Amino acid sequence: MALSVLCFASWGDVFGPRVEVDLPAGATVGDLLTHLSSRPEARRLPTPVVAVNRRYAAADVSLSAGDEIAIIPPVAGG
Amino acid sequence: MALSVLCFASWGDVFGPRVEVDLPAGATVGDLLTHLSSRPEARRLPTPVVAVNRRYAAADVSLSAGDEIAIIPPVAGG
Amino acid sequence: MRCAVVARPLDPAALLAEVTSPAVGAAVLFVGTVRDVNDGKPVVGIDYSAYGPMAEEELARIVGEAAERFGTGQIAVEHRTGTLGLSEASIVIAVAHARRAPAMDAQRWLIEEIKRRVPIWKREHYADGTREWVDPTAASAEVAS
Amino acid sequence: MRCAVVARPLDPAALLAEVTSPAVGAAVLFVGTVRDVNDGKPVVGIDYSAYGPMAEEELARIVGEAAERFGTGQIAVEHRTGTLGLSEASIVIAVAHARRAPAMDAQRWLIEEIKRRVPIWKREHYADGTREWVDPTAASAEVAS
Repeated sequence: MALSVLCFASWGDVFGPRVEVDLPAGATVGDLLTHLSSRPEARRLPTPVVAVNRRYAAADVSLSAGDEIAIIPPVAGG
Repeated sequence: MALSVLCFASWGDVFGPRVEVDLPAGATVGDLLTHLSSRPEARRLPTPVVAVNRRYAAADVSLSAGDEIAIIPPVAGG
Repeated sequence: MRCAVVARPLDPAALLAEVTSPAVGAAVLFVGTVRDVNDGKPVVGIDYSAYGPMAEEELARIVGEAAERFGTGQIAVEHRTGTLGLSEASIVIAVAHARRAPAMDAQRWLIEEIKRRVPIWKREHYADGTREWVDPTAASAEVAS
Repeated sequence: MRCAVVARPLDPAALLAEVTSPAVGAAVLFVGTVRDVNDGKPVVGIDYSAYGPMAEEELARIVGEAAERFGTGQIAVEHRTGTLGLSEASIVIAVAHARRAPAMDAQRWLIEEIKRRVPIWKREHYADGTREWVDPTAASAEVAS
């Protein structure tokens, strides 16, 4: 399953605004985080959460090709 | 001891902006309130506090001729 | 720090600008306005009157206490007197602080102390032509704005 | 209710006017501004960036929740993105309510929820020329404004 993942802030600096990921069908948000965090370039990045279709998603949520998926590092608005 | 007492809001409506009061030397804030509240026209007025020289004064504070004395009905600023 | 009791319309944006500086991270503004109903009765306007000299002195004492209590001198307060129509501002409180929590704490403390202590009174004008001094201590008084 | 993420300077007075009406007795404004120091380091500016579409949707959800929780639809929020200099406003929150206490409660709830949930990030520019993404979850992070 090919996923296109949006990256922001420090994650965007390292991975670019969009990173392509290939995961087995039925992979979850947790699987995606495990996959990306295991990459060497992610070692010094802050732990992110994931948004699916513009809503925060828990680790057990399943991903589908076509979802709008985003890596959300710690937010600092306001 | 002749005192000139400022009155505001509902008390000003009844007594006018300034009421002259004669009390024994050494009279206190409490004596002044007792004196004014005993007047028949004060019967329907809300219970006030007293300011002496532009500060709130407790009942046991002594009054002197020359003090700036004011009757302060319940305040409603803001 | 600045405070005043004035007889002209208030300018909230001016007070906000007055307290802002590069050293602050948050600025908050409180604006009290004339509401069209109080205690269930339709209101068309309010006369605000003050014991002017003491009102300004008491306001200055409150602002000084807030500065010490919340750790900021960036405070400006104006209270208006005279006859106000619906939606007109009777009070503007501006506070700025390096951090947002004490700015908001100071805002709330200031409006509560001002309502409790500053010798200012309001007489509401009702739609039926009657007028009445508002007594927040009266049993029937609604929790006032 | 209205909220937006915008790339232009914010106008606090316009948002205040937007929420005021004859039915309200109190209007409050929160303005977050760029402060000249954070965590002990001199700051000369901040880049704000957003996951735009989600930021606007999450902001709208927060504003809708506040309206229900505090009982007022008189809420306007704007968050700015781009490069801001010292004292420039990054966020303006305006809330009006019939009564003052829920107006101030809503103001505080809104800024805390927005800081916690809206996908917006800031990169501080320091006086020494370095830049750094601010991570409020990092151990060294000061209680931020």
